[in-house]
Amino acid sequence: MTDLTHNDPPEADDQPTAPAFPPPPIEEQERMVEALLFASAQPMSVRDLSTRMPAGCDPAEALVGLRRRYEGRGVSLERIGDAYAFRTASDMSFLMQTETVEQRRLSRAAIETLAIIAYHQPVTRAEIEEIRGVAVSRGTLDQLIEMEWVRVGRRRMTPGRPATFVVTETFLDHFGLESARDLPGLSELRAAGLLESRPPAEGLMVPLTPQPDEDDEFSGPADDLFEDE
Amino acid sequence: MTDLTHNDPPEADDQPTAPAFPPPPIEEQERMVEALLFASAQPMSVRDLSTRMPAGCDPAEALVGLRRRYEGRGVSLERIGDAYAFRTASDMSFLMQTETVEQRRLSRAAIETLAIIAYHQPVTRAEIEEIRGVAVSRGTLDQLIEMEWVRVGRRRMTPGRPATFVVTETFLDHFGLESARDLPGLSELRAAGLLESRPPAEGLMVPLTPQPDEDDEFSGPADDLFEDE
Amino acid sequence: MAKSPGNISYLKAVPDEPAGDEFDANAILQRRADEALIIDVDGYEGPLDLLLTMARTQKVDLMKISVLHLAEQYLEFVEQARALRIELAADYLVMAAWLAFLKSRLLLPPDPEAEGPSAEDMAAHLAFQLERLQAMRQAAARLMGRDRLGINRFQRGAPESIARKRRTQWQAGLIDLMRAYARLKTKDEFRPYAFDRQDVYTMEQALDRLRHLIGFAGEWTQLVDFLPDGWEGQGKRRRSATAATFAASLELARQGRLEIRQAESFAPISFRMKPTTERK
Repeated sequence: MTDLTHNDPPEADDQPTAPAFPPPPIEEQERMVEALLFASAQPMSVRDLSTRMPAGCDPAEALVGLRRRYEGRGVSLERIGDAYAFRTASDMSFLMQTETVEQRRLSRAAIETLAIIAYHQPVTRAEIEEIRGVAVSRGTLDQLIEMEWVRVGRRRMTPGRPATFVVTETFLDHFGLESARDLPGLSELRAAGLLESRPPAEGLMVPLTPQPDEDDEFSGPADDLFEDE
Repeated sequence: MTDLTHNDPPEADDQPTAPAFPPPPIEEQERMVEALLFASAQPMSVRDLSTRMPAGCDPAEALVGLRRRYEGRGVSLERIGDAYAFRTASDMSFLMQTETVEQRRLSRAAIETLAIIAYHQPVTRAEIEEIRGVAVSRGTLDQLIEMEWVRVGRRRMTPGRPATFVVTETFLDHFGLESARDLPGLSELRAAGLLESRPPAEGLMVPLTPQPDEDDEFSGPADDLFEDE
Repeated sequence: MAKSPGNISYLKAVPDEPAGDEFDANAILQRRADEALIIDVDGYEGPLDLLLTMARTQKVDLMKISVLHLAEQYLEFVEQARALRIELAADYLVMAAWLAFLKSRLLLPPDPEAEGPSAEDMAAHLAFQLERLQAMRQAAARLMGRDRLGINRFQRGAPESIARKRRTQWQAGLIDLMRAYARLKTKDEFRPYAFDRQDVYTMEQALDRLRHLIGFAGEWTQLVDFLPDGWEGQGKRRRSATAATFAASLELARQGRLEIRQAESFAPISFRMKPTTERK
């Protein structure tokens, strides 16, 4: 389009010099801008709009009116760079997502690991593995940490300085416990029929692995839960 | 289109009967409906809307106000069967050359078949053939079904239990119809008796021979013509 | 094909076009149309479509058409086609037979004995069918002329997608926790390794040791002498090693490789290798 010939009023896309017809009233121009912006896949600039509208139109002015009209509505006329587009009002964004809540049971590995941490905290990964008799996958601990039921506690002052794991306040909230000490002890488990009634192994009271540096004579649901930060 | 009633209140099964919080004011609900319908290219039913809105909302009522608000605007809130959608006002089409979607070419047979289904629905294939006086090729119906303008309806409770065909919401949306009752000239055609089920008397049937390339069970003028649902 | 179909005056190329006024041009158009029609009967959607086209040349309300005249037109068309050795599809011929029958019924005085519909009923139904087909064509045209989506009306060009978030809510109650722990503790009872490995001497260890040592014990040797180094003291370790060694000796005795002797209750237990001569 190098040659700007006129005399063809509706087509004079850049220079509306003396259009043959008076431009449509501004309300009509607003309707045009509204329809154009609604149907356009991309934001449109004033220039884009004016090439699409009849000669003599003033899309910039129509935009002002239209923008005012959409103030406080569920959608707003937004300026994006030098172009315009309709967008959902920002306070309506909560409608634009659907959240599906999926109820799932914890895997056996996860619940056992969680139980060990709750009863034995602070407990190292090696200790968890010793009690469960199988390796604990990184994923299981990660999951419990992501759920915010377990967090990393202080490191043990033993060779390798292994991290320990403890349960969190979120855990206590979820299980309706005031502290981890409120976890039912072995005798209560037995009374509840959850343990067979044969003489208990003294396992609960026995240190899992000798911890020469630590005098953690383990005494059931630990006393030293929730070490201070 | 089996059921074109609307004004159904928000579906009871999705809504808690006594919402914990009072529903948002109706102006706010209008904004929500506006945002949701603006965001979606597809029509949304009252039910769709209410599942997305907070409990206790009444999208049907919000729609009434919203529809009024968009009267005479560049986009209008259209009712399409049980659903609603924003569409650009049809008098704005002259601005929309760039948005125009290439339409699939339909054969004369397809267009006639579509009209017959729309005006006579639910209609069996044999009835379509009786009206057109020619066998309907499988491809014609397939094309209409693929375009989602036609779908299979309930079977007729007549010998052979033939399938019926009905038009869809996509059809209504495409042709800008609120319901199949709003088809142009429907009442005149009905008044002229041209949509009546007029059972052809014996020996009166205009003969119809099956197309040789047709594989299916077509058996000439079927005896299950013109059954009322 | 140069053959002219002659004077089939009722056929027109485009069904919807009104007849032209100029005589010459019309005649030429007419002839071309006739040729086109005869050559390509397939252009018509069956005999009913052809009949409708013919009926419209009568230029009257379809409900008032002369079915008799129409039948004659159709039969004339079929004859012409035959004369030109054009093969008509079966349905066109079936229709011709039906119309010939109708024509004869319409021309003859009504037979009061005749069963079935009268000739007038048949004619009326044919007229109805033609009118209905015509009406459906007009309806189709009106439908296609509506403000259509994607042509005259448009949907939102940039729809905003609905984000779908999936949140997993893990279910676990205190009872699950207790059960899990109880399960672990129950398991512990069968798995002595799980705690204090250092003070447990297992039967497997004792068996290994005994199998090795028993070969040297041709004479009765006391159990304590088989205890491994570091386990002969007192307390848990000695008890564990003693128990394991004794259990291992029972196993070897069962296998017939070793003999066990105890003089009286609580007296020391002695083993010796079972003499090979006594083995079977």
